[in-house]
Amino acid sequence: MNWIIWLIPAFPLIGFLLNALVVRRERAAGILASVMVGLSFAATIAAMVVLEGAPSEAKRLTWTLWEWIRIADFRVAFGLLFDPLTAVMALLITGVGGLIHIYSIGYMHGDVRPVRFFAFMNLFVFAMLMLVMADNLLLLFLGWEGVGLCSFLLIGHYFDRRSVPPGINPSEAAVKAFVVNRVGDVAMLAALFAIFTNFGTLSFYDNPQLGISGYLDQAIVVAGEMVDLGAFGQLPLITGITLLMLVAVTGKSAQFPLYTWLPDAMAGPTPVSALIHAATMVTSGVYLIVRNHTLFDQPASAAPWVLVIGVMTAFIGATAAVAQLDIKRVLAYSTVSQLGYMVAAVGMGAYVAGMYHLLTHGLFKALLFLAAGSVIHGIGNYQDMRRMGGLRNALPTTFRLYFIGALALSGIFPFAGFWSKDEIIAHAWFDARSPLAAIMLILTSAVTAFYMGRQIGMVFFGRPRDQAIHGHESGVAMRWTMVTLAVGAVIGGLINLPGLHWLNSYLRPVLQEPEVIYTVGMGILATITTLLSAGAGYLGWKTYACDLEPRIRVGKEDPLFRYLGDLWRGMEIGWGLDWLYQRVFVRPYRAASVFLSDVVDREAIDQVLVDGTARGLVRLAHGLRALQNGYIRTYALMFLFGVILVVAFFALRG
Amino acid sequence: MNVAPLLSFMIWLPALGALVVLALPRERVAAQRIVSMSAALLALAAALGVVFFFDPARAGFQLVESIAWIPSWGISYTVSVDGISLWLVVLTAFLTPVALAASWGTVERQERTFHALVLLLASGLFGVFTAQDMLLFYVFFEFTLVPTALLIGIWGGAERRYAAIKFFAYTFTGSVFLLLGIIGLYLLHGQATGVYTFDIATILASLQLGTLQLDPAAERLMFGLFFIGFAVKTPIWPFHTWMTTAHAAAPSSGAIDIVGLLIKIGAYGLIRYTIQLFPATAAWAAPAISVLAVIGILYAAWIAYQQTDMKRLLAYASVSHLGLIVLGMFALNPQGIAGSVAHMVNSALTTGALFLVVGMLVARRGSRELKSYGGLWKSTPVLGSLTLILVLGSIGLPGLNGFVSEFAVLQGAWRSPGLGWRYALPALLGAVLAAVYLLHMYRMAFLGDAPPELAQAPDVRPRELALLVIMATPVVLFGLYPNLLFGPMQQSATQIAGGTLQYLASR
Amino acid sequence: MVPTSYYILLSALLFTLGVAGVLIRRNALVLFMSVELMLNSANLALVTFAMARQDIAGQMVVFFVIVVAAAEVAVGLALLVAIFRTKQTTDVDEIHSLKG
Amino acid sequence: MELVIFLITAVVAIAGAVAMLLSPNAIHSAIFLLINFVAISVLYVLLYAPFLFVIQLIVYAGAIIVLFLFVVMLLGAERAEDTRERFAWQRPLGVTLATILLSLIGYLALRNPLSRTAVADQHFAAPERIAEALFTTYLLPFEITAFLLLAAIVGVIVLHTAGGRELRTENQELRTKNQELRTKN
Amino acid sequence: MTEIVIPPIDWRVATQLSIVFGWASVLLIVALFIPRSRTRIVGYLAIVGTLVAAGAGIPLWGVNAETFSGMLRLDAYSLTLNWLFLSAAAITIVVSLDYLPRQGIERSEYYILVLFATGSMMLLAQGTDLIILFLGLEMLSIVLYVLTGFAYPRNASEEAGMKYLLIGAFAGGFVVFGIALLYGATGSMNLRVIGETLTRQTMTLEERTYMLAGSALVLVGFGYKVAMAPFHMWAPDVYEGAPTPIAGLLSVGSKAAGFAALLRFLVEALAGEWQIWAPVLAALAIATLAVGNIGALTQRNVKRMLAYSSIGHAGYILFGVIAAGAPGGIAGQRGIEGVLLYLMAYTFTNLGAFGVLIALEHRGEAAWDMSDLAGLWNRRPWLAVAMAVCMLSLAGVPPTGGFWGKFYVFTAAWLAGIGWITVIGVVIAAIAAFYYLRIVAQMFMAEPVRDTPPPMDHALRAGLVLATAGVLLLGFLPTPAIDLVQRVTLAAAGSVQP
Repeated sequence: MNWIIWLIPAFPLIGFLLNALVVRRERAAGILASVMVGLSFAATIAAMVVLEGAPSEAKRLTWTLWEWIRIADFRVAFGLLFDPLTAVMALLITGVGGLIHIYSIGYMHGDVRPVRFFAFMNLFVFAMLMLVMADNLLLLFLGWEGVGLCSFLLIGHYFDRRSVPPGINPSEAAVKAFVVNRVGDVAMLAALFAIFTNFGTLSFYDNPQLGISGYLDQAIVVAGEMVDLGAFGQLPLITGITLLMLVAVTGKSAQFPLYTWLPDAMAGPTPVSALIHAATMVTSGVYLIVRNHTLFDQPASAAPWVLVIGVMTAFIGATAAVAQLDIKRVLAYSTVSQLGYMVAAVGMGAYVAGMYHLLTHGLFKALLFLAAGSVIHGIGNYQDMRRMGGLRNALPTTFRLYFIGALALSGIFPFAGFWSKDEIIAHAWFDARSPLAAIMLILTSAVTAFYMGRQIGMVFFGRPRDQAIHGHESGVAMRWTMVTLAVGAVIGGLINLPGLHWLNSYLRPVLQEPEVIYTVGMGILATITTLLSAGAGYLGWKTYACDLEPRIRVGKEDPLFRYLGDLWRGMEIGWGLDWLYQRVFVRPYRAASVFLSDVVDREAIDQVLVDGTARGLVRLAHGLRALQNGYIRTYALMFLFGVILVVAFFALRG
Repeated sequence: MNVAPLLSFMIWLPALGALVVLALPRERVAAQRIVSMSAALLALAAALGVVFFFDPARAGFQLVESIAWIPSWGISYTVSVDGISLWLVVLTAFLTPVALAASWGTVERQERTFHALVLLLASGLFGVFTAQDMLLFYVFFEFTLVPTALLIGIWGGAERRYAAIKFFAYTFTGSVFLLLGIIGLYLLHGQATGVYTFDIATILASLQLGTLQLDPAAERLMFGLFFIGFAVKTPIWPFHTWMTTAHAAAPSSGAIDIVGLLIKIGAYGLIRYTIQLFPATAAWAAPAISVLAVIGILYAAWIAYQQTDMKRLLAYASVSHLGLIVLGMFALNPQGIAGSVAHMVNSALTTGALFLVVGMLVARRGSRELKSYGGLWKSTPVLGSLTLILVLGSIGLPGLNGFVSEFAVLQGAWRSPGLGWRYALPALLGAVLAAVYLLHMYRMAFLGDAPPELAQAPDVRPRELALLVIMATPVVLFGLYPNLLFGPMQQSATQIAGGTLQYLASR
Repeated sequence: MVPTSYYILLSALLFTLGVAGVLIRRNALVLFMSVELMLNSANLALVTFAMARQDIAGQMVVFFVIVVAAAEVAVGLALLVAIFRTKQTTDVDEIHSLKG
Repeated sequence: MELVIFLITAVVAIAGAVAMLLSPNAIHSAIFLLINFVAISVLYVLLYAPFLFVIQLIVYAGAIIVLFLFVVMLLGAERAEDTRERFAWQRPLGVTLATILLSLIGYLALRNPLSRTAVADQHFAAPERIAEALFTTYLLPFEITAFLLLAAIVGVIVLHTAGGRELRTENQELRTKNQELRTKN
Repeated sequence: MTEIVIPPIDWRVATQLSIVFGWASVLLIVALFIPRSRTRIVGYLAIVGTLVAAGAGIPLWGVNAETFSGMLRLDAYSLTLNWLFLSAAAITIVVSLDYLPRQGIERSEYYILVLFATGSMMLLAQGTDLIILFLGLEMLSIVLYVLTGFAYPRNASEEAGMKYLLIGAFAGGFVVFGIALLYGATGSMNLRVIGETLTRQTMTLEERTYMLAGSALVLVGFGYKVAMAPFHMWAPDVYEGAPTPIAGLLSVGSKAAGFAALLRFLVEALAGEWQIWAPVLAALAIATLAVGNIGALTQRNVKRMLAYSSIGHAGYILFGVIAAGAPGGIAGQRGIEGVLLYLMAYTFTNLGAFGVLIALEHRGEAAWDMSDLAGLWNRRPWLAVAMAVCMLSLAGVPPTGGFWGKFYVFTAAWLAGIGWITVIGVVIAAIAAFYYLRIVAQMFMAEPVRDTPPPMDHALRAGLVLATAGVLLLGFLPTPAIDLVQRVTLAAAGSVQP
């Protein structure tokens, strides 16, 4: 029954091909796409059932489709792998993905290019599934880049618009997403090269079908190897590889300092943001680290750096989210921040916790995005929160669902976010012995609650600020998908509830992580955290829904600007990394390109060296022709000159 | 096993077709098209026959045909294929009918001559890729200059005459050194063994058996002479300006041949001669050459971004690809060499097809300036999608052809003891830059809002669709099943790489 | 007895004078004369060597040289006359339209 | 005695050559050249070349110089050149190069390998010997000179009868056309 | 009165010479009986003469004999060259048949003079005595002076004739002086005897100095004939001014003859002094290459460009000449072969190129500006193709005859141990390709400036086909030509049997 696993990615691929080549009508496309993802979901369940039957020592299903690349000793299989880790991811992808597809049927109704949209959505699901199901790094990379491509395509869905709210050029944002991702991808490739060079394989585990051995089991073998960095001394090989992977993660999972593409990615349709830029694609970095955890478990690995990056990202993202005025941008920065949690978790070795948060976040962030989409959809495609206000009456269901999502995100007991986030914080405090990280994460949690409170206050409370906006509730398909997700957001914590540790045990074949022993200290920590969050959330709501509400107007500064000043500005532009990159990379790159093209290439190499040689010869030719002046006596003079030289040489040598 | 003079058939058929086409009356365009296309297709059939009879399990030259040409000089007409040349031959056979079909309706004057020149060029290229006699190789190598220069000069764009002459003079300058190298090797071999021959297989055997032992200085001199010739032809940075000029001026349908094939003969020569014949020196020179290659990758990619002329942009893209190709072969391991050859094929396919796209765009708008375009994906969705596949293939998206060869090349470079990550890592940055310039181009032309002139631009016509699909099919196919490409070249690449192993091991 | 060197020296001197004539004079006629002077001095050297070697060959060559010189002068003067008809000059500096 | 004759003749020959060189009048030049030729013919006698002595006088002094004089007078070109020099460097450079040449050949002359020995056979180049050589050993060159003279005669005839007025006018047109073309490009 | 006994003469040696000179003399008389309007008949008869002479050479293949007191030799070397001269002459006459009446300068003497010139060239190839070489040189010169000035009273033609004559006479003076010195040193003018004297090494230092100085001066004489720098300066002016077919003949026949004599002189007489003359010739070869090709670079006048190019080619042929003298085995042999093969390819190519120029020339109108060639492909495609083939051959692009010539001389030079010179050679070849290609570009890529060229005569067409076919045949199937030249040997100094 192992073959069943290739059905999982096959369905979305078929959906993509049919939608791309055959289907022409919106409804058919939407239904086809949803059905295909649904079938994929079903196949995942089936595969999980099959997986249960596998022996516990090697709890994985593999299926090699064909040998992908073979050059001498370099061999890579086009092979699929299905183990508990994959299963969890695939479930999230197909499950949440399926819901979002269904939601999109309603959301994308009347869109300019719905068929193309659904085709690309299916392609994305396929690519994402390839990412998590690959049995080797190269195939994983296929998915890795594939999701980047789909992200590019879907962000650029409105490619013919010059600007979508909030003032983003979709085609530019799409290119930016792809290019920034590429930076990470390149590091990933480098990691691949290093791994193959040192392990001689790219397979995670032994592939019996082709006789390729796996590298994850050999991690310990190369633990002591060093890479010569010349003037910079030496670097342990493992450090190098894991560092490169970390860079890859920062790109794909929108970590500091490469997160800048994610806020701009909000130029895509909202379901895209929900699926790709919240629930799935951006989590692939976390998956990558978890998959390669044996490398990160080595003493010399870059895991501490992972933690640092994660914590920084969590904090930076959260603070930036505070200052956003666009409903989706808040969520985008929030995603950055939450991804930071996950990365921090895997950075300190709490892989299950990371995965746990990945799953719950997938549920509630998807919910939030969809609800935000519902808001946007409901008020006629406005995204500026300053134009909203008081929408809880017009969009009651959406408001409730949004509120659930916000509570989950803020980590309020007993919503899903509470459990997963607190597990990370607890891990940081007790196991990783990193109180600084824990404090930062707690602080971030408070900030998270604050901006969610702020957002809810701004959007749903207060008075309607724009008379032109009349909200209406979304259709059935959209509403019920949101409800389904909301259920998940509420009870999602169950999957790894303290004491039950379902996820922990399910992932045990992959992650031999001890179950967390809960202590009183943990309870205290959780209580403090939750109280802090609740307080901050209330503060946010209070500030924006009541106290300062009259000051919120389009064209006016945000109320908090008065207190925070330039700091606010910094937060508003996502701590200015875009600004910095513009100056440090983009503009110099362009300027250098102009310089290289016009000065170096055209002038120096082509004009001076190449054509210059020709011109020099021409000048020489003119000189020569001047000598050829037409006067016989000059010719005779030259002649005599030659005679003297020849005779002198002959006579004097002889 | 020599079934029939399949290779000779393949080489000379296009030339014959060219003569027939020229003999046809000027007005009978349809007949000219039929004749030229059938010659090209027959050559393609012959090439496929070659593939059929080729035994991928063997390393050496296969399907050898040999006739004495100038016996007193040891010059013979010897043609054969090995794993390295096989796909380049097929590529030539594949692109020739495409180039011909692409010219239908776009070449306005002297169509007869155009067909004849394309066919002559095809003959020359077949000859280059199959000749296993150094002098025969040189004859074909130089012969390709003539039709190419004429193609550029007669049907090219604004600077066509300048470009044609520059192309000819520049690459000719390079190849005269090649001639010297050939003569020198011939004489050294003759003096050492008493056998005066230009046959590569014989010389190779002598080198491997040690009957011909070159002292390092002589070997480096030979290597240098061969290298200069091929480096200019390839072109390796900084010898690339002829190419960007020529490509900018080339006609779209002619350009596909030039991009696709002509520049590959330099790279092919680098493998066949500099590396295969002088492995020790190749290993000695590999770091220096690789530096040039890496510079070329980054430099060209960087410049490409700034180009407003789509053809120039693609020309720089080609230069960048060629840097990768050269880096791969000088990794001197099977991955690098096989990847390098595969990248020749892949880059020819994607870049060539993109040139076709540019031709189609020009047909719609009459301009090659990127600024004149925009939003085309809306009005021409099929063209936009197919172009996107080609662009992505060129960027090196996994699952498409560019990736596998790029990966193989870089993997080869990374693990090569002579190069290592110091070379591969900067080269890898080229992948970012490639995404930057190609997506920039795609964005400028196909995304964004459309100028009013393009709002009603017609989508692909059946002929265009057929051309693009034909070009895009291998792009996907090779991406998913690259062993089709790598399979036959396995043995040859391993064998060639084996030559350097001894040297590297001793270091 | 006059040493052979004297003759050769004289021949060299006359030869040089002939050469100088070609270089510094502009009248085509005088140029021809200078060439004749060169040939004559060469002849002198030949005859001298013939004498020194007691060999007739040198003198035979002189004989042929004289014939050649005569033929050359004849053709040269014919050309000169032809040019004079169109150009009305024998100044070689006046004929320099072909150049570059 | 011989030396005296040699010296006098040599001085005359040199003087004749120099005068020919420097004389602005072509007729004078021809006369001075004649003097030089005669002086050389005297030297031929000293060098036991009686036949060449005669030939020198007849062909050079008689025929060639007369031809020169005839042409000079026919054309009236005795003062064809003005004294202005077009290139300032031509004459000094010419003289310098000539001087170098002279020193080179002079150096050779002084390293003369053939010291003069006593003449064993004063008639080694008697006219009959020459005649014999001419028809035996030197038969081929002799025949060749015949064709050479024939060719020269044909040439001279050609150069004096070809063309006509028609070509002459064309000649003018040709020049203007070329001129136009050059300026156009 | 002693009786003069004419020594026995081996007429085989002089067969071709006798036919050419005899036929020329006969034609002089025949021409008197042919009306002016039918002058072309003389041309046809002259062609017949060359063909007969060429045919007469066939049975002589393999003969290696001397006659006329060792002054004239017939061997494979001279026979090959004779054929070359005869074919050059035939093609020249063929392309002149139409040109002369079109230009209004048709006279029967023209064809006869071409025959005389051919005969003189053959003398240069066959002569083994400095006297013969001198006479051949001078006769060739005198005939060519006349032919150059043949378009009299055209200014250019006259001027060219005068320049050629003055420089030629000047050069002649040096040659005679050189012969005098050589004679003084060795006591002989026979090349073989000189060579033997050298090999015996019984020379005193003074004699050797004399010998070398004399050789230098003789070398200068040949150098002038082959337009070797710096004795080349007459060439561009003379080529431009001469009637176009004569420019063609000058560039191939006269040059080939000069090389024939130079090669024989250096190999048979001076092989022992290779160490001395090789560097000098190498330097001169480089100078020649540079001057010729760089001078041609900016010429808009195609005829003049071809003149400069022909100077440049002399440089390449010199590579072969240098190699030919190299001591020890194969290099020398390859050098001789290279020179011959190069000359063959070059002869056909240049005659073809000049032939195309002839086809373009209207009466009284110079048609050799670049613009005259513009768009020729559209006006006269076959002319353009012929010219392109010739240009590519001159540039040395395979598969044309010119390529094999270059290939041969480079190989020879490499074998002779002067490989470094070939590096300069190839660089300059690349520069040269530039201006040859400019012509091709003009013909194929530019829009026409001038109107259609004059209608083509059958004879001219035949001549062009002949020349172009020769170039291509030599390119695709060089084997027969290579086999031919490989049978040619020149005995180095002292080793030949009388």
